[in-house]
Amino acid sequence: MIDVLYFAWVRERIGLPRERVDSQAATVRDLVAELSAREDRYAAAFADLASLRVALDQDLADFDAPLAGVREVAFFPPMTGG
Amino acid sequence: MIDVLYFAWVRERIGLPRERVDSQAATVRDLVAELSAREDRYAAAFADLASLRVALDQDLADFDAPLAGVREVAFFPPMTGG
Amino acid sequence: MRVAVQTDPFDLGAEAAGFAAAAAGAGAVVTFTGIVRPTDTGALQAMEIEHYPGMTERAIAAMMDQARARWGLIDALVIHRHGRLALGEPIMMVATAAAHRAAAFEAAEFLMDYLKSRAPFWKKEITDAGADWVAAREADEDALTRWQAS
Amino acid sequence: MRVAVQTDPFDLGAEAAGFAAAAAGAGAVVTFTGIVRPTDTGALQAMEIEHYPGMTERAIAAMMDQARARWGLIDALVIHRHGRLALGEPIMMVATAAAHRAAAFEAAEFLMDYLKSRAPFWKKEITDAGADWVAAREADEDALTRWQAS
Repeated sequence: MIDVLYFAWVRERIGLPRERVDSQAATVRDLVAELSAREDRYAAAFADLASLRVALDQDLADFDAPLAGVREVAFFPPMTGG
Repeated sequence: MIDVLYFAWVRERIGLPRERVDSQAATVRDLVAELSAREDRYAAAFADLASLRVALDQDLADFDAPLAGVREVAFFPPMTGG
Repeated sequence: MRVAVQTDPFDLGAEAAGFAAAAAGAGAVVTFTGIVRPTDTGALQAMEIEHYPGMTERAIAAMMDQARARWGLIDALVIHRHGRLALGEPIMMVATAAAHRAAAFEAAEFLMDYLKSRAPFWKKEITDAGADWVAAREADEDALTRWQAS
Repeated sequence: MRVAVQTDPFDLGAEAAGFAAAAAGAGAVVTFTGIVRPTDTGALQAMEIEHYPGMTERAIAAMMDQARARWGLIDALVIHRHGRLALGEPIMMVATAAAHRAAAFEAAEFLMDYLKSRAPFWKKEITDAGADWVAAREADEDALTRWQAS
């Protein structure tokens, strides 16, 4: 089981801030494919990966990163702090 | 008559902060020569013009600047504000 | 070194004065304050800022460690608000203290550039016409290359 | 735009807060504060700052006009003390307000660089060993070329 978090318009598009997902996905990209296959709202949120960022256990990562041992995956748009 | 002002170590070396000088010097350089001829303390203060700055009527100038119409000449070392 | 991520307003004056007073040996203190300003295009009513609790503090602490090591900072401070902010309210603040001015300025700019693009905050502008997530600007991403070159 | 040349101490916090509050429409406020710090070599007891009354205000006002025009500043502030200052006391302060952060930072650094080398102040360090005029650093003069290039 893995905690999946969504922020900003990703959260709005998917319709929830977090969920627990039962997944055997090897990489972030595999997890995205699993989620996108579920429902249109996921497919819509993940349509353009170039406009998304991902963090694994609260560190920025890329979509080819392995998920082994990861407990928390977060998807969000490029950050706009400051 | 011209007001001549001295600041920082120039003031200390010459021994006064300002004086009125009766001079027909055409340029700053001429005025420096006149003053240096007066006494050793002036000659010592003006020994190295590269280590001095000059302002004419409160604007930075250079040593070849003409003195016509100038009412206030100030000599000082490079500035160290901030 | 202090990081505060909060919904409450902060007092720029009190924070700046307290920071400078505590930075023993500093010759230079720089502060940056970001404020909600009217947008160029529409009538901004408010700003809403979302963040990623946990990762935010972690990411900012990492940036501050990097800045401290790189510029020999005596101290640094980051305060960043989230939630709903009205026009004219302070959004965030960075302060740096160093022996000399170049280090204090560079470290403050470094922290700002990283906060913009690497701390997990997302801004939403609430205008008369609706609400829109602020798009990341390419210029902000490009600003980071300045710090990677040397 | 305000220039204050004074012997009295100033309150960095109150000045920063007042400046930011008055800068309507600003998205970015930068402050720099210079503080008397221990010298690298000797036991500094105090700093004495001499200036050229009249020219000082004139020179600073000219720098501020230049900064305002070049970076579209909403407001700017320079406070600079003279006379005898103890260790840890604030020497001077610059504040800039602009729509965006790059302008506020650059204008503050520009003002600092020009204040260092073009405003008629001279610092004397009073140490256990005596009193010495601070020599101008070539690096401070070189810093000005950054602003003349573009």
